[in-house]
Amino acid sequence: MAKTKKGEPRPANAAAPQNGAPADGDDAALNRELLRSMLLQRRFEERCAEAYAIGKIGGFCHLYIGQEAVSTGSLSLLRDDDYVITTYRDHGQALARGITPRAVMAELFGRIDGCARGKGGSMHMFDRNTNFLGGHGIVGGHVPIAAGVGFAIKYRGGDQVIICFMGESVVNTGAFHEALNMAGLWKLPCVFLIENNRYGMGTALERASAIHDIHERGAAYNMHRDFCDGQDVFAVRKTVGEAIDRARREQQPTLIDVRTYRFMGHSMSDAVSGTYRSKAELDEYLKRDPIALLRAHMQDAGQITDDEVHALDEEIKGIVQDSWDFADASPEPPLEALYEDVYVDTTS
Amino acid sequence: MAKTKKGEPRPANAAAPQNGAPADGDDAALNRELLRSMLLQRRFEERCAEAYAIGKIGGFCHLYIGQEAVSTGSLSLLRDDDYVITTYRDHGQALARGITPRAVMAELFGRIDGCARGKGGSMHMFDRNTNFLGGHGIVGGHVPIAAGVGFAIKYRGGDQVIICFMGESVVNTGAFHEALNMAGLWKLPCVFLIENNRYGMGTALERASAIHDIHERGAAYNMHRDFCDGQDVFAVRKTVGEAIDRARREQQPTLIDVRTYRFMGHSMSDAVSGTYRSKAELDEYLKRDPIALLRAHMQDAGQITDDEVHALDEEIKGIVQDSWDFADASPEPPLEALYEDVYVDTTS
Amino acid sequence: MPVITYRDALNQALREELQRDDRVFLMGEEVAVYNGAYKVSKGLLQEFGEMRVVDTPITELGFAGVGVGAAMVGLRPVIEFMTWNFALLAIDQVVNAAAKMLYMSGGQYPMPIVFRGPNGAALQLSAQHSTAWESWLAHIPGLKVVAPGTPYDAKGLLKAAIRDDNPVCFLEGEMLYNTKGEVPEEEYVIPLGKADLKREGDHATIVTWGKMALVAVQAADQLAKEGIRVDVVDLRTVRPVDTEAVYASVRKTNRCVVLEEGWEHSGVGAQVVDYVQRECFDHLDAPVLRVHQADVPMPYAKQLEKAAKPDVPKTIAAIKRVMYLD
Amino acid sequence: MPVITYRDALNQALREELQRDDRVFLMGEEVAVYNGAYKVSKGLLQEFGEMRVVDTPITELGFAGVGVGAAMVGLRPVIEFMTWNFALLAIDQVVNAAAKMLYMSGGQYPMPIVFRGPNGAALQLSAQHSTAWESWLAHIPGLKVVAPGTPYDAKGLLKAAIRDDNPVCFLEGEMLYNTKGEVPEEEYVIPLGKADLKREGDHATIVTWGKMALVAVQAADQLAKEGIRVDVVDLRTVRPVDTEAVYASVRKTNRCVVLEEGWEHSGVGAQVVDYVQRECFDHLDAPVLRVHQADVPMPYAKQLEKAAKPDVPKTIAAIKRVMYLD
Ligand SMILES: Cc1ncc(C[n+]2csc(CCOP(=O)(O)OP(=O)(O)O)c2C)c(N)n1
Ligand SMILES: Cc1ncc(C[n+]2csc(CCOP(=O)(O)OP(=O)(O)O)c2C)c(N)n1
Ligand SMILES: [Mg+2]
Ligand SMILES: [Mg+2]
Repeated sequence: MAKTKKGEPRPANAAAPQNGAPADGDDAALNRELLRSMLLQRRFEERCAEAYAIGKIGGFCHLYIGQEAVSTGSLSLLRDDDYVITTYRDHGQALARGITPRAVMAELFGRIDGCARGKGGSMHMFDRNTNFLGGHGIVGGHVPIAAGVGFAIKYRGGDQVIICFMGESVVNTGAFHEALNMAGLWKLPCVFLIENNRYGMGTALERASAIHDIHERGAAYNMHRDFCDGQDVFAVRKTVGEAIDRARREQQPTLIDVRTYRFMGHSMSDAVSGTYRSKAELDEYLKRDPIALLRAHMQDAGQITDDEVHALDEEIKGIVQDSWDFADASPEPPLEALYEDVYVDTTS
Repeated sequence: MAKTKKGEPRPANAAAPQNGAPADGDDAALNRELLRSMLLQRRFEERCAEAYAIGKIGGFCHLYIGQEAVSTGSLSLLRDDDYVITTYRDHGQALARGITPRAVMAELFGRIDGCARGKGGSMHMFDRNTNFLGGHGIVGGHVPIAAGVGFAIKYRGGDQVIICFMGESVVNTGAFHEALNMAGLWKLPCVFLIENNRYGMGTALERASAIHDIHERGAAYNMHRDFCDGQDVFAVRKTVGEAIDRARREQQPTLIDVRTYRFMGHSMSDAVSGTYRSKAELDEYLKRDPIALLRAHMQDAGQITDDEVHALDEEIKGIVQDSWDFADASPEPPLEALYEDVYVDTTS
Repeated sequence: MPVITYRDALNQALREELQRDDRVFLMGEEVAVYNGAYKVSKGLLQEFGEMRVVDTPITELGFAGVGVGAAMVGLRPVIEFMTWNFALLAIDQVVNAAAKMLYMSGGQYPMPIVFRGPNGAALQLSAQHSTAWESWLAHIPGLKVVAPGTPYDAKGLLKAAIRDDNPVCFLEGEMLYNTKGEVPEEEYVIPLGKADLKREGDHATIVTWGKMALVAVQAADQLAKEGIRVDVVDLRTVRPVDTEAVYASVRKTNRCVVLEEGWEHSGVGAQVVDYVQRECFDHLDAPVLRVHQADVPMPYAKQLEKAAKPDVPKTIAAIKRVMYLD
Repeated sequence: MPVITYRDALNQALREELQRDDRVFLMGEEVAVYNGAYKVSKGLLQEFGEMRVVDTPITELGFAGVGVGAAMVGLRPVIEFMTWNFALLAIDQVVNAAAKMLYMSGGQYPMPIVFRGPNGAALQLSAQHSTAWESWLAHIPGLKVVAPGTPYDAKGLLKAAIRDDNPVCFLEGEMLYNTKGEVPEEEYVIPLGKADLKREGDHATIVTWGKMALVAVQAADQLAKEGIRVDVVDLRTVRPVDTEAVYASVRKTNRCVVLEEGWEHSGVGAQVVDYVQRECFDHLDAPVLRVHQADVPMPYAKQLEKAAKPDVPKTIAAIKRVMYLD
């Protein structure tokens, strides 16, 4: 299990405003944390692509590049005792939630120090310390699980919330529907956060969903609903912040359509553009790189200099290199591990 | 397989207006057909209850009493080459569609002359002659199948439609959601007809669905939606008629909340009232018996006399008695039948 | 000792475990207001309230997933499927989530959850409502699969299942709910994975579980009248299988029949045969035979259904065949 | 004879059947615009248009049901699951609808539908993406279950599956798509339910199917170098099983190993063991042994995954054990 190690970057949620109020762009310290978190994900994923190419990472590997404002913006608002659950495209949220880059990279390398002891891999990041409930590979499958966490919070009378990240394809699955109906019916403290990057693999949203403003599905469950610009970390914080408040204070779920874009292919085996989306479209979206947007804002507001950006970037590259080195040095799980973790031998 | 036998009542769809226009209450001949169809279902189900009590019918048996205006009203509008699919609560639609009472009763008795050769039973009425695609036992399971029939109609460029009957609980299932999204997306000629009798077994609609105007779920699929009084056969014909037109002419699906009530328990093993609904509530609904309402209308309009009603009732009782006698005389399937119908041995 | 029904034995187990541990809750269709479709949860809503005895919409996939989520964060859900037939809709949560969560999280998320409900055929419920699913469930590492045949076993095993920190699939029988047997007043728990010798004999062995334990015992009693004495090894748990109990019996009797409710092809019975032929090869005086459902979907018609189901005469015939008495 | 990949063989089969019969259509996630997640349907959208090569939303349960409905009214759907792991969400339609429809309708509604897609593990796809499902599917009467191991078999069997008027589950292999073999130019169809003797020998028998046919052949070739000659009986269809082919081989060799990709407990391998011990009891010189996946969810880490999977060395070891050579 991953433990936060000294000298590794703290998660952005350290800076979460106590009252959950939306951040405006004026808080330089906060913005620096947000930038750090997003940049860490970016540099990390770039190295993942490299590691995948040379066979250090195997299996399916879905990169998060382009969507960093979504994870960072939303997770920066959570408390440590809140919960996070997501799909196979989970590196970004894992890092933004505060699993160490070392533990995430070691997991990707299939090593014993990985946050799932090398058993989960890219699609199945788990970390009990940060209430990071996975990394799930069946599209839609984790949405009822999120409702179940919401149920448990309510059962215990707690005031935690869970953020459930999902791709926009998920809204067409039966699992989504069944879960959201229960969440709406029982008033569960869940934030259902759609990372709407416009494509499910090669299928454009419009070719898969009968409606295109997909947060409106929330109406079918008497659920609050909203949408926002997923490339603007402030917009994400505002919209998700309201939903978190609603969940925490009123135990009301929300469905949010966070509109973003992935800059890479669906997975490492998918071309970046050419079949189902054009280079021109991609180029258009690249202009709204969430990191570039935040940096520009900070520079305009005099919150950071070019030199500082460069220094931050170098620092982060160092951290990512360290995670690589760490992962590379971490042993493969011993053969006995094959038969471990199938069952626990405890009763309660 | 059931074939329409001479001397047995013709299905109400014989009287379907060519243009699909809603019937008003003035057409005496039509109304008599509607009354006949509804009365047949009522008397048939009453005898089923009796047959169940003495063990001639086994398994689960879900009666249709109270809902007859829904089957009769909607199926009176279909063409012979249209399709019907429904749930386990299927005796009413089977009769209204024109499967002979003999074939339905023999099926209930588990005999070789049953419309599924005694293999289906109460929950699984099938009849290829009338395009009656079953009787399905998994709640929600038949809704994607209905979408598939709609797909096939479109695939072939035909102008048929399918009516898919379902209980109101079905709107909470994943299967419903997945099917309706595809029907909305692909514009399939389906009428999704909710027989909203307010309870799924012992669970009131309000305790199972986050929204109570359940036809509004249609909005989530960009689908036409409507509701109507299911005790008023004219209202059913009007609303379903519009939906059929839309399906046939524009290949547009519709979701309809037809508000009805069951006058019996969920199945033969459920008390009529007492646990989840009160006697008082039941009594209130009994005042809106669809057959009584139609008869009153016809009497007020001078379309039928008491004597004629009595004669019709006697005739129908005779038909039902005939179906009982027929079923009782029909042989049990031979033991070889056990291994038949598992596979066909043809290829195409 | 009090004689109670299988239904009441389960009800007692649920009540006692709900009382014992407030992390335990019961969820499913009709479990609360309606007291359960088969009345197994009778009275529990009144006693424990609607947060702990929870009616759901008809959303097997959804509420199974709710159970998984609740178990991940420390509750101990008991998820009722009205019947296991409907669990097919939820099977992704049972198999891809519950059974694999501990493993794919590298040991971080145990899954203390019970999925329970009636399994297999009742009477004339036809094709979609009559399937016995233990062979599917037993195939899956990460699950435990329990199928008690008597009130005593039902109570003791359900309590064990609820206390177990692994996901347990608990298979009851609609036709068993009204059967009666002795159940002690004092608390007891039966460990999962232990077979029970329901009859003792030295001529042949019947290996069985769940609903078929009754059939096996009846067959044994009838055979006894003809002077044929058989061991009835009631596995009670089909994953893991108590292979030692099976081997001990077969090494004694040298003949074995496996009796199961479900279909033949790749059934649990086949697995038992595999174990036996592998470990008792030199002890076997005849091939192991199996009794099981006919290889057809369940028909509605009464006598076809009867012909499809395994029963006492078929079991007796198989025993006689392994003894070369026919 | 042209040498082509397994992928292209499947592509040819689909193309030819789409051309031959305009009731045939292909439906699934990414089958059209994307040419298939594994490119099996490459070029078919262009050739046949979007009514016959249909991309779906991610709704396995829904589009499997769409296939069932279309089949009921006379079309002949080929439903692609991106992998069979996701088919768990649709399994209610496969089992409770497709497999039972003919029976519960008393013979009125045949189900000419093919469900196909890659089955079992590829490389490091971890627990939720690596399961081999044939043992579940083979359990179900009403289904036929096919698992070809070579390009030749893949093409001939897929054509047969599409022409069959029964529901057929067709299990491909992600790791097979790039494998190559001879496939004739002229049309051929391989009947379902017929095994193929992939290697001939008289010392022992390997019974296998699907992806493992390759492993078996490699094992056989290696054993041949040590002078050990084995029959490789590639079942190709696991429901129904060509038992005669199995018996003929085992009665010749007297020793048998069953090699399968999936888990042990109640696997198809257990069923083969059951058949063999029952019908070849007096011919067996050793217990039948099995080679299969370790009884764990599939791990991600490379060497753990390797250890979990059945392979050539494990197969050779099993053969040597049934020959008492170890
Ligand atoms: C039930 C299921 N069906 C299919 C897949 C294969 N699959 C993996 S990701 C994916 C696309 C999902 O798209 P989206 O939800 O938009 O998320 P994104 O990848 O864009 O983040 C598909 C079809 C799966 N994992 N699970
Ligand atoms: C998937 C599934 N879950 C549960 C059941 C058990 N069951 C049969 S009918 C029923 C209630 C359905 O209610 P509704 O859809 O309102 O139809 P109604 O019976 O009122 O006509 C339930 C829970 C089932 N058959 N299928
Ligand atoms: Mg997407
Ligand atoms: Mg209802």
